[in-house]
Amino acid sequence: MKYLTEYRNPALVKDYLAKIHRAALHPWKIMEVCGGQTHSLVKNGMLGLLPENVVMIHGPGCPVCVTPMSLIDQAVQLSLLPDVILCSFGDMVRVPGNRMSLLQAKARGGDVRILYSPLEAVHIAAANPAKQVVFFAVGFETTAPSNALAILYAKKLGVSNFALLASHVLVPPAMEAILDDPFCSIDGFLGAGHVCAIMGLGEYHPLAAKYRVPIVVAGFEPVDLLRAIYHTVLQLESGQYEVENQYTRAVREEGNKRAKEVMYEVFEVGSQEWRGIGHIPDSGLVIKDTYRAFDASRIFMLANRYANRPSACIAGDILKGYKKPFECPAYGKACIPANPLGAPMVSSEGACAAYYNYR
Amino acid sequence: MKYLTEYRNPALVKDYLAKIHRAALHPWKIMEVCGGQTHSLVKNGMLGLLPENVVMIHGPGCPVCVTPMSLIDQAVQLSLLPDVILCSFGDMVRVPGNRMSLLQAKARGGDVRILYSPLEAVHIAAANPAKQVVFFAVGFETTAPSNALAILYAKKLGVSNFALLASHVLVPPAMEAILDDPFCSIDGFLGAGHVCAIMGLGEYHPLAAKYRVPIVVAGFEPVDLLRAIYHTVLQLESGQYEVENQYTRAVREEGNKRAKEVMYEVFEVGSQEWRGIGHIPDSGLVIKDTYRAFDASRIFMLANRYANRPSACIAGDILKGYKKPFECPAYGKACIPANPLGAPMVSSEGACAAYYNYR
Amino acid sequence: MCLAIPGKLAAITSQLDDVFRIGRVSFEGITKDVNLALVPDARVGDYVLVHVGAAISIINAEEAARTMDALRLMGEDLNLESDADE
Amino acid sequence: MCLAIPGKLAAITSQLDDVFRIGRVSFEGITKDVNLALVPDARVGDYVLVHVGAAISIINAEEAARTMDALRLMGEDLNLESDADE
Amino acid sequence: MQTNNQTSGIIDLQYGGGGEQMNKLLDDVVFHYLRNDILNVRHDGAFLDLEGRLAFSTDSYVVSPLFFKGGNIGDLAVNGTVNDLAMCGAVPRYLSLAFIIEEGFAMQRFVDIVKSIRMAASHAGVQVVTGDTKVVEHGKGDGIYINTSGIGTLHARAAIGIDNIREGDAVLVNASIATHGMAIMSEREGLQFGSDIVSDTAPLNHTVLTLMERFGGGIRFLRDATRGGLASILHEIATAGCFGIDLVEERLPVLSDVRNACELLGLDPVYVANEGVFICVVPDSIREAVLETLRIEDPAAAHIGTITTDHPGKIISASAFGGRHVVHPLVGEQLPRIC
Amino acid sequence: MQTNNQTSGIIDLQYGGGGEQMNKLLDDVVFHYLRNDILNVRHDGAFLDLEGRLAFSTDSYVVSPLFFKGGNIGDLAVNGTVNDLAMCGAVPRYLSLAFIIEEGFAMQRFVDIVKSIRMAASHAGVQVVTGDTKVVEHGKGDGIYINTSGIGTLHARAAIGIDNIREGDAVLVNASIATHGMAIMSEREGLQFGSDIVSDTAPLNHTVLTLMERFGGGIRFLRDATRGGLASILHEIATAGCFGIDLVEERLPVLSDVRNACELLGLDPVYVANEGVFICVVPDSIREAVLETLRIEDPAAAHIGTITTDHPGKIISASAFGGRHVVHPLVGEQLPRIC
Ligand code: SF4
Ligand code: SF4
Ligand SMILES: [Mg+2]
Ligand SMILES: [Mg+2]
Ligand SMILES: [Mg+2]
Ligand SMILES: [Mg+2]
Ligand SMILES: [Mg+2]
Ligand SMILES: [Mg+2]
Ligand SMILES: [Mg+2]
Ligand SMILES: [Mg+2]
Ligand SMILES: [Mg+2]
Ligand SMILES: [Mg+2]
Repeated sequence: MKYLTEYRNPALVKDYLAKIHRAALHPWKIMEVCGGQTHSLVKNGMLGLLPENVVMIHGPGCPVCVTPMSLIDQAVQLSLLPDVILCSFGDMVRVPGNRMSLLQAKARGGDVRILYSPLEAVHIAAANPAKQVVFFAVGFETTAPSNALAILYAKKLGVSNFALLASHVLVPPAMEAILDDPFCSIDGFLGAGHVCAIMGLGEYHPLAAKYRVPIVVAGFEPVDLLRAIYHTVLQLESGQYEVENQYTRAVREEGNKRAKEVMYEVFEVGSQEWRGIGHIPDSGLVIKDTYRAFDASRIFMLANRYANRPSACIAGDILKGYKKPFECPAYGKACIPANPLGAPMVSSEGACAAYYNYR
Repeated sequence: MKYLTEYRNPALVKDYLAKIHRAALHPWKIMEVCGGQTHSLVKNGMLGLLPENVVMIHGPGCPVCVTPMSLIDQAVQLSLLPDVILCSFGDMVRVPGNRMSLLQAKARGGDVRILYSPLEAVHIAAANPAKQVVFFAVGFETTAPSNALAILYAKKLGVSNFALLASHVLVPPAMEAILDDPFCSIDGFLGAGHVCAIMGLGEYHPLAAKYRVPIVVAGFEPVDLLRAIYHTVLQLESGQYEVENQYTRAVREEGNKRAKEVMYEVFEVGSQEWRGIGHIPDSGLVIKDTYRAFDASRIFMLANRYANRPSACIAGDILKGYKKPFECPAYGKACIPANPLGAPMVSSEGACAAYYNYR
Repeated sequence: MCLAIPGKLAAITSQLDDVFRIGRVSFEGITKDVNLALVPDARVGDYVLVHVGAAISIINAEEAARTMDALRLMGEDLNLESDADE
Repeated sequence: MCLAIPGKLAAITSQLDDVFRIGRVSFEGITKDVNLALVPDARVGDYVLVHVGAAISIINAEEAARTMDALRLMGEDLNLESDADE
Repeated sequence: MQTNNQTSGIIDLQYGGGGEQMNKLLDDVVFHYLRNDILNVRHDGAFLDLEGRLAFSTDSYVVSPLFFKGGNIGDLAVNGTVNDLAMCGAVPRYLSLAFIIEEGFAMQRFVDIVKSIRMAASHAGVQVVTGDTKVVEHGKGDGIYINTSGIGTLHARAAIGIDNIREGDAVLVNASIATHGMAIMSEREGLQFGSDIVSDTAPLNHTVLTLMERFGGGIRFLRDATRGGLASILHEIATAGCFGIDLVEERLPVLSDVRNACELLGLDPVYVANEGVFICVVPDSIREAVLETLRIEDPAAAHIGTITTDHPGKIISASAFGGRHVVHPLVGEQLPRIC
Repeated sequence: MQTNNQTSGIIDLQYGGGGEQMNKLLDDVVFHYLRNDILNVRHDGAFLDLEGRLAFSTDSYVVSPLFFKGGNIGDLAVNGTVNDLAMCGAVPRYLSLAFIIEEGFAMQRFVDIVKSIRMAASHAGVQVVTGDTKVVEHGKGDGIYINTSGIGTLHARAAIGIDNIREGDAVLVNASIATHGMAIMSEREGLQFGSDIVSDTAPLNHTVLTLMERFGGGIRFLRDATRGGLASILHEIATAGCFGIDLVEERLPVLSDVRNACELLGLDPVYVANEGVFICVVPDSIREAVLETLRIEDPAAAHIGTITTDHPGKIISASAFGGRHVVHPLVGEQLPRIC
């Protein structure tokens, strides 16, 4: 596919690997924030090809993995109501809640539908006027505009039995939380390409300056990733800490203006719980009062009735980059993709699953 | 079983047959009003054992067969509503409506449940509070008290999502309509045993007197039936026209007082359409205004949207006793139990089905 | 119409009020819980006629015995004992 | 996170209003109807990045060409033609 | 199995995906309980060594309720196919076993069913040698459906065929009828009644083997009466050739509680489903000898009728006092007749 | 069929009751389209004459949608069991056929499916010799489920077994992978996309017969990759013995539109279901000769990997630039990866 396959060219991959090997003189820890990038690095076996002194740290960039367990409990609860159709992205349905996952709720009779798009859920609502359709809207800035769009689309079509159970997370506050941590040892960041395609680079300049870390925006293909790693290493070796765009075909300085308008039409910034990390102020998006009629958590007055299960999971340390999955005592033993203890083992973008599945 | 098996004794059957043969000197036409009696006569092969001059005429005594087609259409319509559970006796579900039968509605997704008892439907309603449960309550005086009981029972239990789609028919007005017909050639009647168990004999004395016909109340077993036929023949041969009770173990002169109270608590007498016969004044029972909350036809404002299909069926002539099933041109050809044109071919108590199945 | 079968009231299983009683009726090997609201006089041991889940009549044992006597008399030479007794 | 794939906008298939346009996007053999509300400037022939049923960005063809030129230059000895063209 | 779902005790869609979870289900339940040398090979199919003519039969089992007095869908599925093979005059040898499980089905019930399958197979002397498991979405199944197909080796002396039937032949039944159907009916929603009626699901192959050994081609026709009851099988006979059947109503063996349950619901025992019941057509000359053999297994075995040319295509049942009625084939399913 | 239901065109519960209606359904559709000398006998089972060692296999088909580009559940059900027999090194001969139909299913679609079964059976050279039909209540099925079981005669030269695999053996695939799964996926609710991807469901027995004739025991292992995709089959190999597999990622044949559909949904083709695709393990010495044979049928046939003792139990896939990753077995069903 155009704009995709050419960035997998083996010769270019080898060439960039060689460049990185030559350029990296000191030990560096680089975090890819985005789970999609983790997935690509691991699936393409690139971690084993980087020089030993360039260590990639897998950040909290999988929206499925950071969705709080209490919200999964709520989705499960909703799906089991007789008149609710609970729609979700495929990755979300296996994530364990306190009682069960959505897949298990489905097995118990919950009407759970796996969709490719939140807009599809609006069509399902239109086709099932006697049901309340709830889309379990998780995501980073990339997905938030599309989820917002679903509400606007439902409103436009006069579909009133549609709502979002929303759990949106924002990248810059998470990066800041990680950087603020006194034990933080990350030297540079790969910027999340598709988040930046929406948001632009504006939020990253102050971060790079304040914490003196290079942030190189990267795409998802092997060449994209290696190019960005190479440029991060170049900055680090030369003591720079710029925001640099190495994904120019998709990312503009200003981002996507219309997408941001749509997002802020429906959502506003609020505090958000990250699974494995905890509450981070101003790190999420909540549905505005104007759209409360489309907010499942208000329509249903959801109670959070389950205490979080105590768990051996060290997801927090993994997501903050202190530990690698294989340093978790449960990894590959009590915790495997068929029986995940923590969210990072569930989604194929989760750091633990990416390690387990491709190493 | 006690009170059942002893009335099947072959020696007694033979004895009564001999008595009837001896007693019947003239040609007589005797109508058994009740479909259950038709069923028993045919299934036990007794019609072939009676003397040629004693001809049994099969009356309109199958509540399934006389339920108007428009009501079946309404039941079908209700069953196809997403939030309705339509409960019915087993015999009713195969009866063709104008568009389809309840069994065909079920195949199209209608929630149709076959029950042994209307009281069971109240339990289903209690177990499905989000659904409206409708019991398709057909029947003669025998069944009306039990159907009425279901409403009282629902009220007692505080079950408000239960209703009847009611179609009740009364025997004496039907007998009177048959006797009023100028072509009527019926000499005597077997009284419907279980109708009389409820109603007693009070309504029959004036009928016997006015039309000068003997009415002998009969049970359902071979010995019961032959005994009643024998006594009818005895009356006919001696020119009597009494109401005579030959089912004394179940029928009392005054009937069942409590059952009548319950029936009239919930229902009142009204005009009723009989399939194949037409409207007969004061021949049915309708739900009283006091119990309108349990009346499906009022809850749902049912429209009768289908014109009755034109049909070759001569059910009216059959039910009035003018013709035998085999005199219908469709009998056994276009009209068979697998594809009934008319209701008497559907229920195993219908005159046509009884003939087809057991002859 | 109106299939009704005689069975013996074996026990009262619940009593909602004076009217609504439920009884277990035995049909020789088969039992069924039956609504007794239409037969307030029915007592354990009585035979009742059961129709669509309700007892609609109490079998008059005396009348039944009288009938059977008449039948026995009529068919003295016949063996009528078999099923007549409990 | 945020799997997004580039495809070519082949046709506008419906237009509810100025904002809500639906377009058919082609992924070389595969097509998908995609919401274009987030990319008001997208024209037929443009490549868009598709994520969860919506186009979230228009591929900057000039920038992509520039990148590819740089890559080609860098790997002059390598065969980079294969998949680079439509 | 150390998975979430084992703990939570239900089977979900993941068990049907062809992945790791499915293998665990197979290892921990199916292969665990049903292991034998042939099944253990775990290839796409089983390798068999068989001699001579074969019989091959299939049936799917969709019974509700799944568990009933006297059995469950598991032994039903084994006995059903074993019996169909036996009715061919074959010695049942190997079964295939295919599950269609609705997601949400309790693991424990699945285990119970597989255990019953093991018991029934061992009782019938057959081996489950190949299988398949699918999991379908909630609301697209009914707990579990089972298909079994079976292979048997034809008995050397067997010569069973509807064409062999002759006028005057005796029609025998091996056991009381309608028992299984009423055992099931007693537990159906909306119809429940209390009873001790126990399904008589059973493998018939041992009995049939004895018949073959003793009477060989003397057994002209065999057929087990399942769905549609005795009447359906009799109709097959009556419509296949130029014969009718005279039935003697009072000889039909029906247990008294089964008969009473039929009275209560207004059902006719000849239309009620059976398991473990078969019809056997033999020359009248060996009738008593065959009956004697059948009565070793079940004293209820009876001579219920005679093949006749008087009314071809028709089954006529005569009552004790000489009343005659035609037994027509069942229309659809027999539904309780209430009013 | 002159019944209400034919006119109204849907199958209701009466068709499953074992009565007259069911016989009409069988006569007018099943026996009408599938008639052959053995099936026509209409006994409880089929009588077969077979020589030598046999293979026996079963599968239920629960695919949704029932009709898709390139086929429907009917040919799938025939080809699936034909292929399982072929993978045993057998010549498929006879099939059983069992339907579980949900009431309300359109008669016309049933007829279409039975016609496809006839076509597929004739294409594969097998006969449907025994069958069963059940109708279940609305909401307890998914239109139609089909079970086929099959019997084949083992090829004289066949010696297929996972134990025969040796270090250094070549792992071949006969055709492009993931095609069938993506053809199905393109029509699933909530995922639909436009494409010309056509399922490649096909009988593999003719190809396998050629392999047996030419290479006999040289074909060490055969297995069709269906549910769970290629990865599942490779895992069976890797977990059965003391071997691992080295896969060459770029050699995996995937049609470009299939690959693009996988990109769109975030799926990995090695986990996507196939039909008409099989793995073949052969000594490296005959690799090219076998490939040449496979390529007569499909030029996409490829040498995708090698059996190794370097990493027993593991499948390691290497990319063109030397990146290596472990291919783990699928957990549950592969769900579209969106974010
Ligand atoms: S391996 Fe499992 S338990 Fe350990 S950190 Fe990862 S998800 Fe948590
Ligand atoms: S045979 Fe059929 S068409 Fe004729 S009167 Fe009876 S029900 Fe009507
Ligand atoms: Mg069979
Ligand atoms: Mg069978
Ligand atoms: Mg059979
Ligand atoms: Mg299988
Ligand atoms: Mg029995
Ligand atoms: Mg198989
Ligand atoms: Mg298979
Ligand atoms: Mg296979
Ligand atoms: Mg069958
Ligand atoms: Mg292919």
